[in-house]
Amino acid sequence: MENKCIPILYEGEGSIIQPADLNAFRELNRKKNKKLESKLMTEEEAVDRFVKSGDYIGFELYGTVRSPMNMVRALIRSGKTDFRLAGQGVHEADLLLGANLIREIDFTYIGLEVFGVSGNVRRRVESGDVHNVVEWSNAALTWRFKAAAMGIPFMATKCMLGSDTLKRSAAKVIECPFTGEKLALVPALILDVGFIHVNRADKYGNCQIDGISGFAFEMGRACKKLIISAEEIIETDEIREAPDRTIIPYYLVDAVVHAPYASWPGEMSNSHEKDVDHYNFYLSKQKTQEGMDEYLKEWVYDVPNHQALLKKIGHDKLESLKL
Amino acid sequence: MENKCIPILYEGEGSIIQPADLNAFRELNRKKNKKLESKLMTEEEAVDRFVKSGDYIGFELYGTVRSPMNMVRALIRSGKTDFRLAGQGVHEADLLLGANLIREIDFTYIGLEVFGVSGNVRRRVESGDVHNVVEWSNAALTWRFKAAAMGIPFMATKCMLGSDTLKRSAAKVIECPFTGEKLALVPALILDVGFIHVNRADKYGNCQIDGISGFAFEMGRACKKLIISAEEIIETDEIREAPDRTIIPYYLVDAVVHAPYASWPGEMSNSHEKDVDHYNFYLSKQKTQEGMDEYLKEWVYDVPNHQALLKKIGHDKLESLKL
Amino acid sequence: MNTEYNPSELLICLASRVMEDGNTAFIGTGIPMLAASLAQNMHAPNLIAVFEFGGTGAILEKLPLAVGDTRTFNKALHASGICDIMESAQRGFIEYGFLGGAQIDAYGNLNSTAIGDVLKPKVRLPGSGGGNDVGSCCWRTIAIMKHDKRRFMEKIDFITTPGFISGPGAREAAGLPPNTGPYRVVTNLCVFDFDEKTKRMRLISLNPGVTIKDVKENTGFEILVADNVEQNAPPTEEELTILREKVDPDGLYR
Amino acid sequence: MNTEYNPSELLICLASRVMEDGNTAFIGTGIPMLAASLAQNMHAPNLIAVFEFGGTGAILEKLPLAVGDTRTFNKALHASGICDIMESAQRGFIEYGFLGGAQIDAYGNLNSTAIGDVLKPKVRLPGSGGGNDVGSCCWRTIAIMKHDKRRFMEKIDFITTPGFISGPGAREAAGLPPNTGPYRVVTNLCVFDFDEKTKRMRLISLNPGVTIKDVKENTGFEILVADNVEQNAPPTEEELTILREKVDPDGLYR
Repeated sequence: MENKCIPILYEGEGSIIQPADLNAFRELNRKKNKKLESKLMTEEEAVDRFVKSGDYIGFELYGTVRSPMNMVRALIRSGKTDFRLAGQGVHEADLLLGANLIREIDFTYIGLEVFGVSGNVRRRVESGDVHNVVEWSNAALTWRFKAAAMGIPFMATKCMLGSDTLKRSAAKVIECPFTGEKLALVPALILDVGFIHVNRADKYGNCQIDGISGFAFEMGRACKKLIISAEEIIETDEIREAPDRTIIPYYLVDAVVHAPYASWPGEMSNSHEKDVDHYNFYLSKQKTQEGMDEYLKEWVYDVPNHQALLKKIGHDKLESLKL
Repeated sequence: MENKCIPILYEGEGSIIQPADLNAFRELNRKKNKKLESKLMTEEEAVDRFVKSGDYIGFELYGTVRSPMNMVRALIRSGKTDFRLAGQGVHEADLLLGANLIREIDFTYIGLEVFGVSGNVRRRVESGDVHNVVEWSNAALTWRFKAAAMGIPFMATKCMLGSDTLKRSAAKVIECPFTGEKLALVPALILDVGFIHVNRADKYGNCQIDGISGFAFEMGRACKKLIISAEEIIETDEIREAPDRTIIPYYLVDAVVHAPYASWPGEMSNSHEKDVDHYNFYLSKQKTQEGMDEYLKEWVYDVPNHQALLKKIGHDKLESLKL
Repeated sequence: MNTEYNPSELLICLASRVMEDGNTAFIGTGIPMLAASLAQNMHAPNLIAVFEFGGTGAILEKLPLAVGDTRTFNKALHASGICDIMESAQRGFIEYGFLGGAQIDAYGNLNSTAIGDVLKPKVRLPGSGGGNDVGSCCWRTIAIMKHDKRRFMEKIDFITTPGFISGPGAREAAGLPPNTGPYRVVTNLCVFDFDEKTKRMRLISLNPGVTIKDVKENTGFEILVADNVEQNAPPTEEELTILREKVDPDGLYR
Repeated sequence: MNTEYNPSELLICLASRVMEDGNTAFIGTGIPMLAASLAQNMHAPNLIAVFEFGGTGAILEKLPLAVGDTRTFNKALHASGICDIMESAQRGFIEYGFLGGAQIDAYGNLNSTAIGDVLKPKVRLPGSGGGNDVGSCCWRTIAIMKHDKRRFMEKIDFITTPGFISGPGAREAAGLPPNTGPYRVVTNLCVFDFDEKTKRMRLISLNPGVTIKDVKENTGFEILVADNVEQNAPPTEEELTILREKVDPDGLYR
């Protein structure tokens, strides 16, 4: 047949921090244990077994909601470092940056929502501690997960066209071979380790989320290792009674951590409110590195684990946050 | 920048029966009524208002399960004809072919499941009454809906590569600009009219489906007009109590038809069993055109509407099918 | 009832008035949330609020504090996820989108990524988030901005979210969906629309007590001025009552 | 207990024996459903049955009659939709896939589309359905076939579902995922695997009472024969009992 081709009209100048090898991902998915075996363990054990320095990591959440902060704190305490990050985050990314554990970011949003710019983001990016930043929109980053979840190397979109976000991304603009329109292609993104906090899971890792589910479905299917933390552990019979409520099936999961109030000081839908007092305290501390260091010492490094943290927060406080 | 391009390695020989114009689809979606207004109507009214001869139509279902047969029967009685069909079907496609209303098919599967080849498919395709057949796999057809639902003109896949299915499709094989691997691109597919039967809906068209949901999510978002038929009509308050159960939100929907036993003689999850006696009767009739004509006369043309059909089936029979 | 109001309250009321009953609006954190809730309580009971992480058609009885909090799907019609929402926008389902940023230019382009060179930023900002997606895919975007010369600039440092880019035809040339783009800019001084011919910002109405001169002095680029510049009515007593007693009883925005 | 069995019962038992405990299998309509249910009741209680329209990990207490019926998600671990299933397969999650067809060639390519020229077919068949997807994406596919010369052909009329296509390297050259392809062909006469070097069908075991000559006479292409052709054990009494009393008490397959 004649020599046809699709013009590549533009290529973003950003690098692909974590290139996706879909055939290797297939092999890995093939080898994942499909047996119904308990994966219950502590935060520390999960980090110890499944995370290593230099990994490309990501957290699923919305703002401070449903955020696996327990895993973030365990990660910081573990001493592992030099992570590369899928940067759609708030408090969790802020802690990691404050502890200076991040070197490269696929950046879509890291800030403090209504409270604006984060001191940690500014310090780490402006100083070059984070030495590589590639820009994306929220949708683009999520579609990168979605492509990986679908087992394909890219997704097409109209987003980012005409912007400097595109210029600083690693997307490629093509002319559609069917319609002739311009499209940005965004490459699949496979995490080394993903962290998701859910409303409930069984010990094998079958997960339910109440209400909106953010990007849990997509990211849950785009991880080499997936660590689930759950507000509640339920029996598998309960999963089997309502299988249309399962959003992440067990075979995707490597560890299940039981962690009520995992999102603290953030909130958890249907479970507890944000701890506004503590969050305001945090906001005041993160303004300077000194303050941040003090915060990390008191609330992360000096607290051995999530149970100890809950004790430190105190029963009355936790009760008062309940929905 | 230098002149880069993505090689098109192969193009399927099939035609694009229904080319997708995503900008026109955007305009149409913009104009769709977002107000909460009742869309309750009969099968006949829905067909009269939203379907015209020559339309490209599609049905969401799995085999004889959750099939909007009420809409198919109304369509046949309406006298409208010359449809083009998204061909993932069983009994519903068979009736339409038996009545000789189909001219072109994007064909993935039309058969009688364990009962094999359909007499109607054979007669219509072998005679040329259906004058254009383009081949796809089930996944490819669903991903064509998914692309439309996402608002993008194509989806990439590894499916169909190396087969004659690819050759007789309208897919294009390219070399991935990120990984160099070969991929088939399948074009977005936007239905003129889609038909979906659901477990329950409110009068505005917010829909719930129990258990597996087939391709309802994707197809429901890939229709210019969407006709919902529902086993049960519920109050909107019930929708609002469990918004994570909504699979098709009202603003996608043009008509809501209340139709218990809509799938008869097929089955409906959580509601009723297949009418095996009638289905066997049907299987015997569809073998010849004469038999098929008799069947259509008795069970479609001579039955004015779905209520009359339920009366003809009989209360005792319907009760006996209940789950 | 104290009918004096602060700049936030004014912005909330102005943004609220743009919201249409029975239409869809993509709601971001902060002022758009208050505006949407106020609109539902005033003229637009059937405003379909769409939130980035999956909420569609919520009844905003309590003010959401974040785009993913439980209140964004309170008695909602649909609770899905970010893909469904962004894909619905890309498919053309969302009419209005609300945006903010650190810098804006005459074409409505917005910067929320970096001040200075993005590769060596003077100030690293929080990034696009869903902003670029809203600005790319919603039909009509409304920017809500504090009005000063360091924000309203002739040339912004980084286009995070495209407005009309470089003028007429530029969005289409870039491949963005036709007939989309900036619709209004609402500030503490005034409201702009965009000139049909040049696609540049055009003053159409002034907030109470503000003059055209005030606007020009606080804007870093040359603005167009409509033939008849209207006066924006101050927040009404009804608006303020609902805003303070129902929408934001805790006074987060006072 | 009657230990005589019909050809369907033999096929079901042979297919069942291939299924591995604690692994995933993509189950199509008919014999694979019975085989999966039998396997769950015999050696593979944790066989994860995956059904095209969304069921994963069901307990097959009652025999599903179609790939979308309620029984395909009976007490399942996950009930989603066809995209999730097909994408899981494309992502590499599904080990075994069961296939059927009207014609098969020595490389395990299958035809379920048309007899004769597809553009003017002598017999129009039901089409690919999910067959092509299973054959493209699952790691190891198992074809279940009636064995005769009109079905086992040197050249089939249409490759609906790719096997090894034209031989070694052909799947990879076409762009299909590496290390995938036909694994077994189970027939009423025998079981084939595929020769590592030529990727052609190779006889590895014979059903009770069948000779190599029988197989050759009923096969339209030259077959390879393993060094040690084994004998397939007939259905055991336990298999038959479970099959008849538990899996298929209504005798649909007797």
